[in-house]
Amino acid sequence: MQVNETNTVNTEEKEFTPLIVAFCCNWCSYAGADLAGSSRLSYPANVKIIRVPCSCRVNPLFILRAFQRGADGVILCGCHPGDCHYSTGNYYARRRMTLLFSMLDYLGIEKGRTRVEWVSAAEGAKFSATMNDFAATIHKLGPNRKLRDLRCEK
Amino acid sequence: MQKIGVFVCWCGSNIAATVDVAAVAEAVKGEPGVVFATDYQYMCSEGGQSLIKETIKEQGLTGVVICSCSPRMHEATFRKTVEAAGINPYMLEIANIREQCSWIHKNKEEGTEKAIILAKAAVAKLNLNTPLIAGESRVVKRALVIGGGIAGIQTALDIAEAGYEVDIVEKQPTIGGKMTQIDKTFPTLDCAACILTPKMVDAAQSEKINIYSYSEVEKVSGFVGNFSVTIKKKPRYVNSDLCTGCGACMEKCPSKKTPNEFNMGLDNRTAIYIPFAQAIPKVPVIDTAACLHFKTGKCGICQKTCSANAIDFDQKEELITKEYGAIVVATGFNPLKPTKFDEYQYNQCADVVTSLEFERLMNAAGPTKGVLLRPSDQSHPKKIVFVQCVGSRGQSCRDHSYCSKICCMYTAKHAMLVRDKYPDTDVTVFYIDVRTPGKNFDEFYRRAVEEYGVHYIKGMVGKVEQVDGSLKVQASDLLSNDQMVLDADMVVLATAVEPDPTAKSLATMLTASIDTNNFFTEAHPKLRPVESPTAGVYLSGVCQGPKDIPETVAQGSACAAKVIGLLAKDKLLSNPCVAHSDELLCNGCSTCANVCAYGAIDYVDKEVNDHGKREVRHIAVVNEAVCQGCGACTVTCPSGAMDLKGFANRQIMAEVDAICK
Amino acid sequence: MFKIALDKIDELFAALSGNETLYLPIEKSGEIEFYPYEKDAKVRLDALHTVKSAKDLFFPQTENLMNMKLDGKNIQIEEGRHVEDPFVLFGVRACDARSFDVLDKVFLADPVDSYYAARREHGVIVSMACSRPEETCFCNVFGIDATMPEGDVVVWLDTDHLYWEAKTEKGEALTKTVESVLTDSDSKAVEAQIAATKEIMDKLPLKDLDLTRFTEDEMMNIFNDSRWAEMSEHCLGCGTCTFVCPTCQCYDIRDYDTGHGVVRYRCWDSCMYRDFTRMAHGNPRKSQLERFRQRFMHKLVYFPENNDGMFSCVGCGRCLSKCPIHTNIAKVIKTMGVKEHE
Amino acid sequence: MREINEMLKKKVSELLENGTADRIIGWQAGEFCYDVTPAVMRKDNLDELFYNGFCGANQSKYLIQESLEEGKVLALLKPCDTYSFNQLVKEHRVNREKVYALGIPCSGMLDVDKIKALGITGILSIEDNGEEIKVATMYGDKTCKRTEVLQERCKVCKGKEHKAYDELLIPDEDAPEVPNGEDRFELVNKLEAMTSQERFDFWRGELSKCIRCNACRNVCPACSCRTCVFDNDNSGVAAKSNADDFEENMFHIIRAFHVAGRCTDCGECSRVCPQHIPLHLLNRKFIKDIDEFYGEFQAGEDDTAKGPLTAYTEGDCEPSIVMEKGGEA
Repeated sequence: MQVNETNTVNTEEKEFTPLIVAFCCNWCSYAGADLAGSSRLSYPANVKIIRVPCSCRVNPLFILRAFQRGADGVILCGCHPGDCHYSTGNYYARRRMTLLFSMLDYLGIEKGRTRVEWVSAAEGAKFSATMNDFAATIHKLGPNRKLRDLRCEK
Repeated sequence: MQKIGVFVCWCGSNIAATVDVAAVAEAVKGEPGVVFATDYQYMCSEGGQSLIKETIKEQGLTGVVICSCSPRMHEATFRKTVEAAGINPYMLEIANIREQCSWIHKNKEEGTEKAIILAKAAVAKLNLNTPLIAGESRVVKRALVIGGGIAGIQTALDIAEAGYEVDIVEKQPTIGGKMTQIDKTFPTLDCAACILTPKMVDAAQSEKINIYSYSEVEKVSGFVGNFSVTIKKKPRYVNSDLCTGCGACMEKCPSKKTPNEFNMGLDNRTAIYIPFAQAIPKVPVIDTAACLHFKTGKCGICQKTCSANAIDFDQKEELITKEYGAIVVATGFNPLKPTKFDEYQYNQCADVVTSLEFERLMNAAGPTKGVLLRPSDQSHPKKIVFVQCVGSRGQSCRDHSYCSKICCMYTAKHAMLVRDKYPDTDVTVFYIDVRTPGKNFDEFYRRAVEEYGVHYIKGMVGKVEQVDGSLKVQASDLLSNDQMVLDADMVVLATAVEPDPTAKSLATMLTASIDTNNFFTEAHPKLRPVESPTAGVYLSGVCQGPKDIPETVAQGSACAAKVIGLLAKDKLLSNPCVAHSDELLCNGCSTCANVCAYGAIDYVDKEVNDHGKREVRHIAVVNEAVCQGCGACTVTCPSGAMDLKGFANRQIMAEVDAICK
Repeated sequence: MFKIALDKIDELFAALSGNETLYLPIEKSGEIEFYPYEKDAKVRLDALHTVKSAKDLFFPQTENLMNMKLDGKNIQIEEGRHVEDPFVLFGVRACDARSFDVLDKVFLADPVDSYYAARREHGVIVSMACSRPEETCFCNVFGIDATMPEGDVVVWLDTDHLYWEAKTEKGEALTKTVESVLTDSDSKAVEAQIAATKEIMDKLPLKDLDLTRFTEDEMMNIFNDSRWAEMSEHCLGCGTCTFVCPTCQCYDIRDYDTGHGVVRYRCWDSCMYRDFTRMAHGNPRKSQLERFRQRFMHKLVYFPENNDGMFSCVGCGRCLSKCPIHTNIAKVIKTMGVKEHE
Repeated sequence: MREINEMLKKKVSELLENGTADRIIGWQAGEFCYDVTPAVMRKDNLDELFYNGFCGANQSKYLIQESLEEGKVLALLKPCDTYSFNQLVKEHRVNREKVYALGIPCSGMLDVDKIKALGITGILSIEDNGEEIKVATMYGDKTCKRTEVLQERCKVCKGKEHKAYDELLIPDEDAPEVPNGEDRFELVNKLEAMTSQERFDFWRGELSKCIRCNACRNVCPACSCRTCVFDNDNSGVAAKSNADDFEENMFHIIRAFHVAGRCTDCGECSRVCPQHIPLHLLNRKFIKDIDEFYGEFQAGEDDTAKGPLTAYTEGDCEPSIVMEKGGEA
């Protein structure tokens, strides 16, 4: 490998840009993200959205997997309680995530790395604000070191 | 292995300005499965779609990724496109690089990098897609309307008009509902009976409409297009086929002391009775709690009187099971009974009445033949106080938090009618707010105040007391901040609208959802106001929330339109992105069924072949026509037997992996 | 023979870990395993057994074989071995020391397992004689002398001293590196200890387990013995016995997709697992009875049959204390050691 | 204990004689006094039936398979086993009709590893005298306090009441007293009070010992899947070893999550762990959270109640409650 001056910067010292995975339910939050887009309300590009039919589709395994693969934060967005397209899905998601997040905290994983937000299809501004805030929180927490798989690091 | 084509849309400059589309196409070429990648100005245009179709054929693609606007925008379009070129419409994935990328990022490098990752995630998912085929099911061309009030009647008439059979199930002995008890309607003050009874007659005479009065829904199974409903016909003890409705039995009945429900208990009826003159069907029913024959076994006068031999004391409850394509809930409401509101002395003072009781007192067919008389001493009240929002808009446990919507208007109507008929009567209305949104509503209210001299006081009634046969009303005027005590001869309480008490159990039977107030929940508050979240179950009238008559009728008709739309189909295509249980992995624990909002999961004993070992297992089977594809079951299933087609565990994990690379 | 006072033993460990990694029984989070020595580590030479056996050092539970790097559609293959580092394995008991012979039969036979072979080559074994066996011990049944273990160096511990004797060239070489901290010693104390230990060994409850029936001739009789059914009936099918066993040598080779490549690694497998040796058509051993029987037939009949009578059990007793339902090889030997209906 | 042993033998033989059941899952003595093995017995080998302070194993999971076989099986259920039994019946994993449940009393089970941890090795026999345990060893006679060597779950005993049975060997009220219940959340509380880093270090220390032997999973009555996700190559998470720290965490997080709301806190996972990882503290964390967030719930209390993860209320707390609770970050 050729080494020149610009290449010798230690990757560790590089500005940390967190990788954030956002699971969004198709009916509210994904539409809310679309609205944020059509309203040109920006949020960091390192937030990547995965569309799921409902927040209740999100298995704790998916969240752990994101961390395993190097995500620094995972956020789950769904319809507001009471507004679920499937009427009750987000109520189950709420309990599951509450318990999962509590367990991660119990295991000593930084609690800020996971979040649930309810974002309706009309709340483009909230979507954008939420993502900005979450990205800032994760930035402050720094890279995820406690819940990642060393094999997946480049 | 898939052969995937990736098409990156410029969307003019919408995407191309912040995403280097050519770079995206280039970057995905190395991804597993990708055999073709290109960019194009407008993928959704005729030209773009032709490009997709031609490439599918030329390259023998098995799947297509389109990097473009949100799938909420054009997923359906592109599904049709790929289907037209001969590949399964579910072998399509869309990477949302407009709303969720180009429109929110300004830096082109950043935008391009993100677009590449989103495209790769879509490719990773598509690599695991399998063709999905929408299931088909037949549609039984008959609708069931539960509740025979104005909402149910309107819906039934409209459906029948379109040529489909409709059954109405009404738990009361007659159809007509609450509107039958109303005297005049606001804001036109036309006679309620005059507009309702012809509709009741139409319903009864329609060849397409079959009325099960004095009947209740006992059991519901099945799913959209294919419901099976068991209806319980309660015994009337009168043979409807023989009865002529002459009423002789009622005249002769010796048991005459039962409070008359139709008149809100303000007078009495006989044990065998027809609720009111225009009842449909005009067939009496025997109230076994009051009937001497049933109580002592001794009477039987009605039987002797009936020249048609219609009285049948041995009649039994009957269960009828029929199939329906659609079910309409039109269970309506009941006014709250203000027994918990001690401050108004409703239980103690006969002259404190509810609005519906007042309605009967003003009605020509009511207990006083339309002459307004105080229930206590049958004298003309000279001073009447109306109290608004009794049980509505409150915070305590005896209150409902919602506005009952119709009270402001009917109170204005009552006040106006009283002042019109008895100009010497002083009428005062205590209100929190007067809410008059509606055509000619505010004009109506202003007429009450300005032309009819009704006193409207913004304030609350704190206490009603009975003193020497008259009532003292303690109240506060919030505008002048005065405390006052008014003399009144009558107090009328505008009690809250409550959903019918059967709503809750019915919702369970239908797996339809209800809100905390027991009103049925609509599928979408704005866009699907007459559908319940359960496919094939529709909502008509006040069961969904407080409404006045015109709104109820409008919703009834809207509901009918939805039902007709469904019944007009010969078969239903279901969303193929539904749950599926792997029979070899299923433990049969039924946890998935516990979280299914649609009752889409059944348990069957099925013989499975587990690597050569045949055995009968108790396992979950998803009814694909009922499943809506939310995925709640998939996460609750510890073994992972339950998965969601189109959003499978592995597919979502592949997206996660691609994003976190 | 050399010796060192126990209160100076850290000097020995420091010397041993000077140039290479020293593994020895260390307690962490309440359990004892062979961990690399570091200052202030809680060394537990008094413990009879580590939870996992010493085989972990030569045949680790998880071991990378190679890495495949993906670049677009190109795959680059790199060796993933980390087996060339020299190390000292200190404190191996006689049973575990014998287990290396068993493993050698498998991994050093043609074709040689180069990963194992490299570790064997680079590892020096310092074994440690037992003086306080437990009721679960029965190494004597397999002809192992717990007071005189195999190894490159053997050490004995008494209350004050550690006695050191090199047994092989490797051992001599290692001794040279630590000579400075050792002093010469006669063997009296060691001999006394050996005699005392032998007396205790004679009282071990399992010392008389009889292996005479486990021969080739009886193979089919034992295989078809109906008592396997009741013995295996409550086996949970977990891998505890296998994973604590010093001689179990089965492994699985798996690929792990890292997102930017594939890691091919091997890891211990257990014949007690339902999916052990599963093939496209299913699993040849469908029931827990078959899997249970396989494990013990292998240890007591098949392995000796193929390896000059060497049993692939060393009597360490780990499975006796770790099996969740206390079924174990001693019970099997007792049951199957006598003919059915006798 | 001896009395109960005799009563039990008599009752069991009566039930097998009169055809109430045709076999029994009982306990068989082992090589030593403590290595008791569960075993199916019939009339002909009933004399091997045995019940002592080392019969801790929760046998309810065996009933999954046993209740599929011909005939009726007699199950001996200690009070705490009945919770698992109910849970399995609720989840249709055990066919209740095929089981005759005989409730047997329990006054706390002993943990031989705890005896050994006291430095008592070379155990030849153990005598349980109620308060004191006498241990004869190859190195002389030793004694220890019974409370010192009780199994962890017995220290937080749920009580002597059987939650399900067809018959009780002796009425619950006449059964011997159970050990005084300590607060089962004590250690969870302690962990919660630590800093995040301390908790992380604690769990890393514990979970890094995991050898992925699956004993915890295979013994767990709630882990009753035909095929576990971690064994299913199509699940995307299957593995046979913990190739990375992450996999140690994931296995135990997911296992605890899958049994959340279903775990009766029977403690078998910790009992069987060859590394003595306090796995029950993961389950208890979920139990404690469920109790606090959604109201007290004891899985297996009956065989009908809806589990907390298959239920909800509109006013449930939000996941952000985690931010407000627990030790500092």
